[in-house]
Amino acid sequence: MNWGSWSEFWSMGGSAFFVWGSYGVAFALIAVELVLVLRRRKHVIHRLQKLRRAAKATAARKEIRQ
Amino acid sequence: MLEVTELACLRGDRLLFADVNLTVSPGELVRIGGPNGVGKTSLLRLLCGLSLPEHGAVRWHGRRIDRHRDAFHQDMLYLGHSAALNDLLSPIENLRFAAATHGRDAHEATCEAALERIGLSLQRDLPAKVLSQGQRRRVGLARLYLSEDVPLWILDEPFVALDVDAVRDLAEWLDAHCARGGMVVMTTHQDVPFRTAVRLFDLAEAAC
Amino acid sequence: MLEVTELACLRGDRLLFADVNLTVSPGELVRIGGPNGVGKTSLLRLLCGLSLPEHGAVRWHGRRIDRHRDAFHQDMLYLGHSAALNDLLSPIENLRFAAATHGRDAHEATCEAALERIGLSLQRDLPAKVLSQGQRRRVGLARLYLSEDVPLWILDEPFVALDVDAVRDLAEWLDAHCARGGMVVMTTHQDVPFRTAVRLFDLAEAAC
Amino acid sequence: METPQRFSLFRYAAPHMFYPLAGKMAPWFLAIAGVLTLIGLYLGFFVAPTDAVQGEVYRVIFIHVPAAWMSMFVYLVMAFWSAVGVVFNTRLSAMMAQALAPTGAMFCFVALWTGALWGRPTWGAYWVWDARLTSQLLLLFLYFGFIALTRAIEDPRRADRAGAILSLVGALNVPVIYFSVKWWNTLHQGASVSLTKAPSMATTMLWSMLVMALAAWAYTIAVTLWRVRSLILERERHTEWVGEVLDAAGERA
Amino acid sequence: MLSVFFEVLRRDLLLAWRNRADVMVTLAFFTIVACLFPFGVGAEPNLLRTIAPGVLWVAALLATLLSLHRLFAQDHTDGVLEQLLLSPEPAVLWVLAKVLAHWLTTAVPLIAAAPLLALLFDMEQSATGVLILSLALGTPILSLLGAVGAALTLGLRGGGMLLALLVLPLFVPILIFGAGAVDAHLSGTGAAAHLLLLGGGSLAALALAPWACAAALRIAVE
Amino acid sequence: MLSVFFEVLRRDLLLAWRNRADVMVTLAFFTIVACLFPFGVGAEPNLLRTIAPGVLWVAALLATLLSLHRLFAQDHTDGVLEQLLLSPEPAVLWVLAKVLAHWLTTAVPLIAAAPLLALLFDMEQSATGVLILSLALGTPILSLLGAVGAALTLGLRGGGMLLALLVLPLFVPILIFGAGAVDAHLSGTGAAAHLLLLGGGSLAALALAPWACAAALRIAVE
Ligand code: HEM
Ligand SMILES: Nc1ncnc2c1ncn2[C@@H]1O[C@H](COP(=O)(O)OP(=O)(O)OP(=O)(O)O)[C@@H](O)[C@H]1O
Ligand SMILES: Nc1ncnc2c1ncn2[C@@H]1O[C@H](COP(=O)(O)OP(=O)(O)OP(=O)(O)O)[C@@H](O)[C@H]1O
Ligand SMILES: [Mg+2]
Ligand SMILES: [Mg+2]
Repeated sequence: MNWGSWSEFWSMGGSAFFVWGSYGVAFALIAVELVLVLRRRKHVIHRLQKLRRAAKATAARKEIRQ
Repeated sequence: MLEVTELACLRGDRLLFADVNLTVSPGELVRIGGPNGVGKTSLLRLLCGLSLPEHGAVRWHGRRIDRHRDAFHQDMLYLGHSAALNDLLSPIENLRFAAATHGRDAHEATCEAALERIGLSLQRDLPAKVLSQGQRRRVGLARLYLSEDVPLWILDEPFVALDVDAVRDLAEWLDAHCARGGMVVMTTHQDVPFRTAVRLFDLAEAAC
Repeated sequence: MLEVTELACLRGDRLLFADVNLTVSPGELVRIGGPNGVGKTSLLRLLCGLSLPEHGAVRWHGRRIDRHRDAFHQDMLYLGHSAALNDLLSPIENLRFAAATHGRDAHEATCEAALERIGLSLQRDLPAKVLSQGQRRRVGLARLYLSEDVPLWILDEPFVALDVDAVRDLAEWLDAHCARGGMVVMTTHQDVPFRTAVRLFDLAEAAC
Repeated sequence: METPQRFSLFRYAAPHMFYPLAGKMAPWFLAIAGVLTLIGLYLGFFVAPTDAVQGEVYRVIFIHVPAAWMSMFVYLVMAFWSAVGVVFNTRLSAMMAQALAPTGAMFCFVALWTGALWGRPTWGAYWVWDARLTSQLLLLFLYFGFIALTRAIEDPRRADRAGAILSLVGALNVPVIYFSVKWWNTLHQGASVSLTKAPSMATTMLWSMLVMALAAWAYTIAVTLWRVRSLILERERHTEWVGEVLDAAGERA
Repeated sequence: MLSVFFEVLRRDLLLAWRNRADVMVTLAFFTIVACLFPFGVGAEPNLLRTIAPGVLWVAALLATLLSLHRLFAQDHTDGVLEQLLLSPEPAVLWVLAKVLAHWLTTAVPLIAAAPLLALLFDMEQSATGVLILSLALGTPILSLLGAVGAALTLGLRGGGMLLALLVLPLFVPILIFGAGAVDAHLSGTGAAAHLLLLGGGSLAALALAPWACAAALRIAVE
Repeated sequence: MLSVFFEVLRRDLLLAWRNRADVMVTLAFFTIVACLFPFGVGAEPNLLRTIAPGVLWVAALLATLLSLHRLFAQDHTDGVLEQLLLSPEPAVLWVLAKVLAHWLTTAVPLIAAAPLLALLFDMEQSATGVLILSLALGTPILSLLGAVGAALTLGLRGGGMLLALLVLPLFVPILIFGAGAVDAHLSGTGAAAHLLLLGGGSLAALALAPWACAAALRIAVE
């Protein structure tokens, strides 16, 4: 084990900014990407469902006209 | 012979039309009808291979046009909403360039005759950008007078912006093309009298 | 009242027309006639002050329009060959912007009603660039339905690319404008039936 | 004998077959990525010893190097899929290329960012014009170009084809860029520091780096599969099976 | 009356938002031009630090220049400009709105990105501050004068390039004072005089350029 | 078949001639960018001599880049491109003709003007020769790769800037070898290797780029 205490761990031998800055940004970006990917899927499904309903409605209207 | 089978066209989120079936035989003049925005221009662009269909196929003499593009383009002439003129070139230069790049007869005299015919001899050497709306359109249409031997003409609203004389003249020329066994597929909202029996293909029926 | 006196127009080396005299009074529908390239568009652009005449003057209620530009523009609406739409904005946004920048009523509801009227409610939120030729034209014309109280309408080929229903509808609206004392100056090559007596001003006679 | 085998190979190239498969696999890969990350971080921070020269700051390496590797590899994979799409005219491959791009760009940025933060204490500057750093920066631009182009084209089918052309042209250029930048750097004797003077690796360091790299792999696969599912739905929306998927999703909601 | 100003401003900002790629890409151009230099002149850190303020200012100037042609071009081709000129409201108002929108969507991102690029060239922290300040005070002049150039060359063939030819000589003094501010700061003489001149220039341009621009636009549509 | 090639080449050269302003202005841009630098970085002769090859190459690269967007833009908006794509002749032919016309009308003037600008930066005579040679061998790659970028971004909003983003990373190697050739010559190692690589790159681009370009154009009009 390298660290005597948690505070020693967090200070990273004086390089806390550089080490945690690296990991922090990296994991933040990964988190953001995951959120974006899931949100995109929700958006796409929502949008396509709306289109599908609209298409069904026009098809029905056309049926009635004929 | 142009054959269209089960054609469907998607633009953005909207399926414009589906299951369009159409056959055009020599001597026929087909007019694609339908209100604004029904998809006439989109259909013509599919017919001439500028865009790819969502479903279905277009065949020329039994061969798919996307597989035998060059042979099809040899037999086809398309005029769209725009006149395809370069603004800096004169009518005669534009005409010669169009003919030459399509491998057609592009002699000075032939082009002059076509310009004469559309009544632009006077504007022969003006840059195209100063022409009036109707004159631009006429230069675009002059290509028809150089393409007697091209069997299939696909024309998008050819009569727009033309004055009455020009409309009459063009209608006669289309008649003549059909009479010599050519095919014309076109759209127009104007009521133009043809001698040939016009076959109306109402796109509104195929619209989704 | 619009008065045109001794107007002459020079384009490049060519004097298109000279000595054009024309008066348009309330309730009149004037159609500028003449073949392609005679100078109709050039004349309309002179009338609305977009270009300056070689000779002669245009007066609105007795005052030269080049000296009292803002007052004249308050009373005038011009629609040219192009529909003046931004391709990225939707029809409704384009319409609102046009109305707002001309100091006209630009409420959402008013614009919606105009769009409804021209049959583009479905396309309300599409970017204008995907509209068809006729639909673009319709959005341009929708401004007419927001401008009842603008006395002078100057329209360059308003019927181009419109389908039959739209042509009929627009003709009725122009009739209505004249009936309520408005003035319309327009060009068209198409044969459109109006209820108002159309005064034909044949530009070919003034052409040089 | 041969025909059925080929059939099974190409079967999953059909979007409607691939869609459910991707949906099933993605969570597993994400789980693997999570576990590997935890192991890697544990090894990196608690097992690997302090570096004699650099002290603790070297621990950036466990995110820096996997990200750098990943960013380069992803671009090659993108080009591979584009080539497959152009040659075999399969729709799925272009979608794969597009689904990979954002993750590749993300890793590329992470490599640059962590490298810059590492550079400050070691070289005294956030940035030097070292060959490897520079080619990494250019790679980021290539990613941005690809993403910007495919976003700028609205019609998805057009975007797919344009993206394929671009990534192929770019991939042909990647080695050219890499070697020219290297040559440029040696010619100019530019940065007085160089990456090749890496801290001598302890075995534990190497292991934790490798574990983190594997985690990045698993993560990339998971995210790409998820993204490609959305792309498939958009492009196939007029097919029967997408309709069923949508209806099923509607019932669940 | 002011409603025209806000209406046009709102629309142009909306268009910029719809067209985010455009804005991002101006920025990308700025970045790339700045990044090209080391490849051309070599990676020697001291040399790079010396030429950094000049290179960044030149890059900002070129990026602004290239974005200028789209200030009126779209409106000109689609006929909206004609309609704006036929509006009963004074033209200076909406011209000003368009220029402001242009500045907000091109110059501001450049200013925001400059510190990052300064890092690439390893510039001093305080010098970076002066660079930012000089860009903030100088870029409005670029947008205003550039708008006049854009209006004058509107619709002419080779317009984009002609524009460059017209306005670059006008931009030289701004470049000199802008890059000079940083150098003056580094040499210890202080950048105050340079910055004041840039600010004064901005105000003068603000007072005069819109009128010239409106007049030029009237000529362009004729 | 070849007649299409010559017909398009002739037309594009004719248009360039009608449009002389455009060609002159590319050149003017090259000159002005090169001349801006002394204002930006200060007039110290040694410094200027050091950065001269780099600055000139960067300027040439930017000038080419900016002229690229007009390679297909006009034909696209006025519908000529559609008609060319509907021609029964192979598209690579006329694409090649257009690229050649572009190179003749933009790169060649730049190459001709370079010695003069080298004089401004007080470059050595023999180094100037190498610069010219490197430009002559390198600019065809710029035109060919650039044409692919221009075709890919055709008709997209923000196209000009997007184009810059796409092709600049691809241009970096050319810049490195181009400016590197002069440095290598000056440092005595000889420029032969650099020049050979540039020539080889030109041939490779000539063989591949037109196909990519034609495919991209088909996508653009769809
Ligand atoms: C912005 C700055 C940096 C960037 C863009 C960058 C980029 C890269 C890249 C692309 C690699 C993978 C190369 C390969 O495997 O061939 C790499 C590996 C590596 N980098 Fe960095 N780096 C940066 C800064 C640093 C710094 C400051 C250090 C430490 C002093 C460093 C140490 C390493 C090490 C040790 C490797 C692994 C080397 C190997 O596997 O052979 N990097 N970096
Ligand atoms: N991205 C999109 N999303 C939704 N609808 C679209 C999209 N792109 C095009 N459209 C629609 O597709 C249709 C295009 O029609 P097209 O231009 O083929 O019409 P047209 O029949 O030629 O009409 P016109 O008579 O006016 O020329 C329009 O109704 C347009 O609104
Ligand atoms: N620089 C020039 N030199 C010579 N003639 C010119 C020049 N500029 C324009 N013209 C001519 O001026 C006329 C312009 O006409 P205008 O556009 O007003 O016609 P129009 O009556 O509206 O025609 P259309 O019915 O076709 O719209 C054209 O005949 C054109 O050839
Ligand atoms: Mg149409
Ligand atoms: Mg007209």
